[in-house]
Amino acid sequence: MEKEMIVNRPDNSKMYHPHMPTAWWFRKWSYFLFMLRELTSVFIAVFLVVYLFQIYHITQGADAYWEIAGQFRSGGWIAFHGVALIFAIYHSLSWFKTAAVILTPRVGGWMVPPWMVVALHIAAWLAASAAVLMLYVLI
Amino acid sequence: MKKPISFAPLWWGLFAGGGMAAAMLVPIHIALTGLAVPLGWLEEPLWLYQHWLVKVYLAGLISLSLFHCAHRIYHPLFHFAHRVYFSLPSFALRLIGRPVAILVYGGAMVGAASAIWIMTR
Amino acid sequence: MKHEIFEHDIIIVGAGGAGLRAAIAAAEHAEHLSIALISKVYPMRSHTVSAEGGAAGVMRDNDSEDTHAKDTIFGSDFLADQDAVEILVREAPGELIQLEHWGCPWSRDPDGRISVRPFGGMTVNRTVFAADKTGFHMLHALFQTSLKYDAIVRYDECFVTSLLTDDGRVRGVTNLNLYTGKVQIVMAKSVIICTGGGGRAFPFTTNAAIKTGDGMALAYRAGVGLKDMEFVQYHPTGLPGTGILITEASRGEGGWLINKHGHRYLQDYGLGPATDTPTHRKMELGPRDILSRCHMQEHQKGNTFEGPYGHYLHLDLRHLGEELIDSKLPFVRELTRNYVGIDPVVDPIPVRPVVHYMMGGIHTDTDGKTSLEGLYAAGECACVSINGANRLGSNSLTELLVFGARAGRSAAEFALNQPSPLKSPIDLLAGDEQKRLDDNFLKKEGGTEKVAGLRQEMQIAMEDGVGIYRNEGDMRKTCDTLQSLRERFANIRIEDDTSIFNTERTVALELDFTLDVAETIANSALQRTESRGSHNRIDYPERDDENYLKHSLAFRAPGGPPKIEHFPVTITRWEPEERKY
Amino acid sequence: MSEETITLNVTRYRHEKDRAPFIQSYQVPYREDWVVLDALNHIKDELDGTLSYRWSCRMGVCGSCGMMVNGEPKLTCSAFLRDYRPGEIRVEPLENFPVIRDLVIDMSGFMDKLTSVQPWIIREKEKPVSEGEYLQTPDQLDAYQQYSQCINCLLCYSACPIFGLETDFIGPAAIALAYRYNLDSRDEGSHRRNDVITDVNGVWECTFVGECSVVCPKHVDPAAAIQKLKVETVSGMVRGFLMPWSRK
Repeated sequence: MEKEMIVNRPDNSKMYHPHMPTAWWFRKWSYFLFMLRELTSVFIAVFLVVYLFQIYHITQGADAYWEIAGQFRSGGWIAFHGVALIFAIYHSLSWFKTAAVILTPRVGGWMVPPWMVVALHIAAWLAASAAVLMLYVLI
Repeated sequence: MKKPISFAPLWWGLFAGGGMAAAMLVPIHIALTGLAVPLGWLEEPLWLYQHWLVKVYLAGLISLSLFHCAHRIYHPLFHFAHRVYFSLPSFALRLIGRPVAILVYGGAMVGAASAIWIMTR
Repeated sequence: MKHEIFEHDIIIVGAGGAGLRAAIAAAEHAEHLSIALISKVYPMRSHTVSAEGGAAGVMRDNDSEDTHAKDTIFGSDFLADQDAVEILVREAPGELIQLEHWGCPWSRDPDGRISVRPFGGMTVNRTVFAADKTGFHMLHALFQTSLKYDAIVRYDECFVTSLLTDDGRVRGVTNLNLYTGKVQIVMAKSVIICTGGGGRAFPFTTNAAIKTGDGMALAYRAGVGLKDMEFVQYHPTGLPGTGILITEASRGEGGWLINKHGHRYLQDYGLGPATDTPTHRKMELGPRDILSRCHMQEHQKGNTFEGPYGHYLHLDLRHLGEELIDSKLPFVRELTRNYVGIDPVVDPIPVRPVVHYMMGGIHTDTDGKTSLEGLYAAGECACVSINGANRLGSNSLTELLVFGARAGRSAAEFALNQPSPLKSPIDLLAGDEQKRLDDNFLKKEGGTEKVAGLRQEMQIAMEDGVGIYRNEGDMRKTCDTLQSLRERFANIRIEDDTSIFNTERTVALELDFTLDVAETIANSALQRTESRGSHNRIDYPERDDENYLKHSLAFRAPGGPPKIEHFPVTITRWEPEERKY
Repeated sequence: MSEETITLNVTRYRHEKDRAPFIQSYQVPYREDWVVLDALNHIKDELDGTLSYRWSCRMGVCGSCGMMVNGEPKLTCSAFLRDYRPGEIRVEPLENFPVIRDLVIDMSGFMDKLTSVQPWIIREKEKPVSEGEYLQTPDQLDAYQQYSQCINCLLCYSACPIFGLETDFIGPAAIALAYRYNLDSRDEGSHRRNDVITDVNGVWECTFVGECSVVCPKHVDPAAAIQKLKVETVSGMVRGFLMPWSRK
């Protein structure tokens, strides 16, 4: 057992213990943005499950795919994907920003500035997106 | 005394990997599959899905991203929402935390498994 | 009422640099000693944190212990005890390296060795530093290292109100636990006081709010003499108004002092020639007492600027360039940007002399031992003395290491050879002390004197009487004012009657201590009819070795001003000579 | 000179008298060069001696005077009145901590956490002082220097919602300090520290809100320290899995 190194402590029962308010993430803009960032995962998860559902049908054959493809033309699904896309883009941008905090590469003695790390990520992102788009357009 | 092995780094590693994959690739897939195709601007290149490389790519992207989402849903959303809305003391949180974790990460595992199953059929 | 009683082998009052160093030294000296570290603030809040420039020690082949000793003694105007100085210079390098081993992030040369920089009054580059946050890094390294010793037990935020003495020796302390407002008794075989100085006796000071001379007053009240209290160091470069310190390292790195005509005025006072690059012991690298006096003379000549907080001169760092300022003096830039709204890269910094350090303090021998058996002291609150009449910059951080460690070891050795203290009459003592604190310092609505008002009157009296230049008439007036403030203090008004973290009470207790310290300063100064180091008398402008190559010692005399005695300075190898730079 | 004033709304709480904290308003003189701490000192000296708060160095290095100023954690010795004028200023104790009294919070929990991460140099074998210093190049110093600037003011804990919800979380400052020693070329104790900071209540609690680094008055980046520790732990685990022989 470790020895107690601090003799005097304030008495717990004689202090005021504050509580986090329910709506703490509305108190600061930065907290709200944080919660939005975490919320992106819900939209991405739903999209992934839907996409997996579509892929399942595609792998069953073209007929199976056409059977379910129609329902995704509904306004509801279009709206969902529109919102999901906005959230997904927000996820990408915020993710690159956080990545720049973790990845601090050095070239020789020179530290690559964070904005450049973000810029490199965005470049890679655009390239990857373009590559996927190519598959749809060219092939 | 030997400490029980912590799975936290594993979940976090999958979360981080999935986060990067999702950041790089999910927006374009939403834009294409969710918007461009239904709106009739483009067509789903169905035959491409038969290619093994595409299958590996999609299985990887979807499973990793699902782990990312599971982590983000479990940690902040679950964690905060429960603590705040029901004012649960931390021991109670720990108590229900485990089943919820099993549910969320388990869900991701089922998702990943089905992705792999679908692609390998 | 029952009072808590704790028992340890050693008590250390004050957890700044000296206290922490003493605690670690005691913990390493012998196993199974229990060491209580008591402080009115959390250790990392201690004022060591504000030291900026560095710590001196012989680190290089071009340097020698003799040169360091000579510089120190010369700078002290020959009032330092030379045996103590020899110990300081001998043990300094080891202490600095020890601190390096404990993780202190000293600034480094490209080859990985600890860097050294020039400092005022030193003939060689021998000041070890951690950018310009040396004290901050030293304090945190010491504190964090102290955490690994189980023997060190902390009493954080406890205000020591008195020493318990019995039969001619110290038995422990009474402790006001700020969280409860209750008096605790902490008993031990030896006690080390490491509470720092009392710069808050003055209006303009680099010192933090906590530096109220508590430990000096504790010892003084227990009958121990306070040595050389008349020697108060003004730092030539504080910010006007706040008194925030702009480190001497800014001059060590090449900064210039200029007056309102853009002239490097120090060359007019025999400190020239004015070279572009810093020269040891010349110009801006002269000792602090002389530089502060030059400022006052410039003021008399009308060569200073006038601002909302009085006269000031310029410290010019612009020619050093942004890169050097950011690497060696980042804190200076941070402070001036935050508190004066100027950037030293493009603007000169307004500076004036401000009270910085007390050379005097609790009279100890070279082991930190006082005249009261079992009582030790180290750091600024003690006077060994290595600083004499004027301290050289960067010797104080070294002093707290060397003599903190020595006091820790000797207090530990003393404790090992003592039987456990008797505690029978102690609970009664605790009751008495609680009654004194409650009667005199809690809810005194009948009182009429404001603590803050008395404090301000004291500070003004100190500045008027025992500032940079002194004379008999003004000093007498200050002594009288202090005497009457002491009387008026009995009639203070305190509105707060709660016990949990009652800072109205602690502020009053602090002023009670500071008044004692202020009285010893003014009365010691009055009796020294010569000028030496920081003690400069217009009516006695010359140094008088015949009569005053002596330490003064102030003892408490009930009901009146302190009684001042004298005893000779220890001289080993350096005969007094005229002090010229 | 006309006496311009500014209103300070200060949280008061005295356990012996008050059931809950309440706000007390004070009118203090407005000065261009005053900080919030100067205004509090004016209240204590001239208006109401019963107000309690911690302060000491008034130059931003002792770390005592952290409080919430208009909802933001600040060192009150470097928060200027002029930045809040002409509005009123709300001064509250640091958020997420129990309040001992008025503006004084309980930081003993932090002190325990600080001790738990073993913030001191750990060596397999100590080098005797007589053999001189450990050599450390300026680059090696630079690697950890930023993380050694923490003054333990606790603003980061006050900004961290995770700590607000989970008070057992070791938290930004303590983890950043552990990381500082891990990065120190003289240290050999990172595995011992990592046992603590990558355990429950350690880095995994953090969901990277990032506010700790935003509010830090000394530009330490605890958020980066925590994320980097996560990456290091994961890559260490992967390495251990792929190359079991490399494990200690």
